[in-house]
Amino acid sequence: MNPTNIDNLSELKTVLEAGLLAADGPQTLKDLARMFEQELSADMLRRALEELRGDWEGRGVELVQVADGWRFQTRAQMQPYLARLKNERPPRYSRAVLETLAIVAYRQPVTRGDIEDIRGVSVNAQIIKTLEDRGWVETIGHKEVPGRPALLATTKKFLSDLNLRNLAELPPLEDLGNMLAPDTAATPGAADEDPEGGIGAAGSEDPALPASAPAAAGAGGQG
Amino acid sequence: MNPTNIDNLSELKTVLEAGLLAADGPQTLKDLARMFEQELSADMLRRALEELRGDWEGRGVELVQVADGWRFQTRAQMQPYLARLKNERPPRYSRAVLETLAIVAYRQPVTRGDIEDIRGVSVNAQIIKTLEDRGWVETIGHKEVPGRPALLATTKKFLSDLNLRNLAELPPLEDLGNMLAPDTAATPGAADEDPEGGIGAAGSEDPALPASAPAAAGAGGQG
Amino acid sequence: MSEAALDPVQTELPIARVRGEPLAELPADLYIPPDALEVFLETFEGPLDLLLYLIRRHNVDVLDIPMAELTRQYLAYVEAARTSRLELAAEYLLMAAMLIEIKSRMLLPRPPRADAAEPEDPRAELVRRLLEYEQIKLAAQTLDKQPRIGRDFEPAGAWLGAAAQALPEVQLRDLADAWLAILGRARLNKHHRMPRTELSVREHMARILRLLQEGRYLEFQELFPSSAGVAELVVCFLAVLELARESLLRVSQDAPLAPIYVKRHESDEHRQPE
Repeated sequence: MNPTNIDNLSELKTVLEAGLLAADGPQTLKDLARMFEQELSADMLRRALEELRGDWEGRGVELVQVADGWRFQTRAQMQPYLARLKNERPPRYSRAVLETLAIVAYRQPVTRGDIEDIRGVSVNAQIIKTLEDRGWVETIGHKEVPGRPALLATTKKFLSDLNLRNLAELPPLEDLGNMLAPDTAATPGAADEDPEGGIGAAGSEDPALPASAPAAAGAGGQG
Repeated sequence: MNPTNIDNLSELKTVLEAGLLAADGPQTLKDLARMFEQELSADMLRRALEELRGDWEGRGVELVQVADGWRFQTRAQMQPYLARLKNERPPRYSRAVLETLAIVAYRQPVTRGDIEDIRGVSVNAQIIKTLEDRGWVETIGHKEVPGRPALLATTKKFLSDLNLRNLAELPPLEDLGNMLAPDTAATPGAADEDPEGGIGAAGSEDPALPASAPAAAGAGGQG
Repeated sequence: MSEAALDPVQTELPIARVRGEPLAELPADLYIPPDALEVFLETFEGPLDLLLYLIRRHNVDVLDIPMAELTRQYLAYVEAARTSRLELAAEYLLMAAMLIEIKSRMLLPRPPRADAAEPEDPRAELVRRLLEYEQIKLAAQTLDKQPRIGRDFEPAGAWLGAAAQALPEVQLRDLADAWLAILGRARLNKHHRMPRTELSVREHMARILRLLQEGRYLEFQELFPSSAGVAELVVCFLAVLELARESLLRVSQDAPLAPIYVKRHESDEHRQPE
């Protein structure tokens, strides 16, 4: 009896699972087939992988197919835990990114021009790309004005990532307006310890602006 | 609702599983506890880990506890498959390297001179470097004799890489009694040499012997 | 402990007898050509290893080694290596000297010890070293059989998911702060008016634009979620009006009471509703 011969689907899945978990990167069907002495059709392997994927549903790790093959990877929901395990302080978005996001969220659909009008500074394309790459902002059409600028809106993923059912659950503007004492804007913000920091820092083109976030202790990503 | 709070055991297991699979090496209970915002007792974590270990029974991968913590690893039965998946062959160590490793493991801390005494040959610096590069042996101090030779000991990684939790789990040293030629006991000619107390006490006089080899014959030494 | 009693002849029949002397002491290995001898000697980790081989080969009691015989055999190897001009580590020669010394001490009466205990056996130290070495030699073999990472098992792990490149976290608080910052600046600059539209209206505006992607026409009613309550219907209607006001939407009706069609306001209006 050959040790690398496989008799049934469940055995096949066991080996595939071990192989994928032991491998360093994504494995193609061809890579995976190499594990077995007997010839296994790509169909057979694919079926086993699909079943395996199903077996892992609801876990913190999932089997995914990426461009260069199959691999196990942690689910996005595990990220907060994993970040704490790795003891990394989560990076923070620059103020420019956060403000752009806030404008898209509260004023959607908006064009880049609208965002620039509201922020009073030009908006780096990188900022919008950062938000698009994150899957939080998308183009939902174009405004029929010269240049046909893209109309930006927030996505469902944005809502679910922020634990919201709908946009109405965003902190209401009225309240925010009331919270804003007339002179707050001139107060140097406490929450601005890293104006340049974070991933989207490319867009912090307004370093000269007075930080105006009201005290808002410990805003954002705690460690 | 805090995203890194855990409500039940099954959720806890899901996170532990993802954390252990995402981690780079074995994780201690302390490492794992860091993932959660709330305080989780070591007992609670251990219980979850034990359950998780049970969940993985019969799979190609198992959850094990080694010297530096818990980790997932493939079962031995998977190795024929994995060997075909892997491109590189694992290194094979020469007898010189293995004997040097055994001396460091069983007699630590030792100097290079001690190793030479036991093996009866000079020890090539490359041999020790091979073990150091593998992360199995390290210098933990210097002996206060002329030349202040380095004192070598095995690392936690050595134990973990050999699937051990501590030095006491090293395979016990061969009982010296077994090393006698089978017919010796009956040989009248051997009578005037007491096998219990005599010259055969080699090796057993080392109180620091980690694995406490079933205290080889007569620790009486050559007194 | 007579040397005779422990002569290898006891356990191994002599190959031949030369002038009445058994010829068992020269191992067959010695008659192999020099390059083979080199290979043979290379298999030993040193003099202790070679001695152990000789002892174990003849099934001799380590605790009562026949020194004369062992020394003779050992020297035969060393000599064979020397005449073959094989490079032999200095340790082999040192061991040869030690063996000869022990052998000669065995021939002398042992001096009585002060404490009247057994006189020290001249072989004691050699035996101690042999046994210690053999113990380590066996331990090395056992260690080599111990399951080893990368050879007998692999660490199992998963890729850190896409999200695992430590993406910045954003809390609602951050958004609120960002918005407040904007508002604050707007007030400071005075020249900005922040139009206030219900957020839910904005949400419907985005939703309707999505519905109308790719130049699609929809009947007016289709813009309203079927499950919507009165309040939501009103909000949705406001969204349509707001979109029309902002020229993002084109609402058309061919005749009174005919179906109302809605389309995104785009320049390519050649497509007609059915």
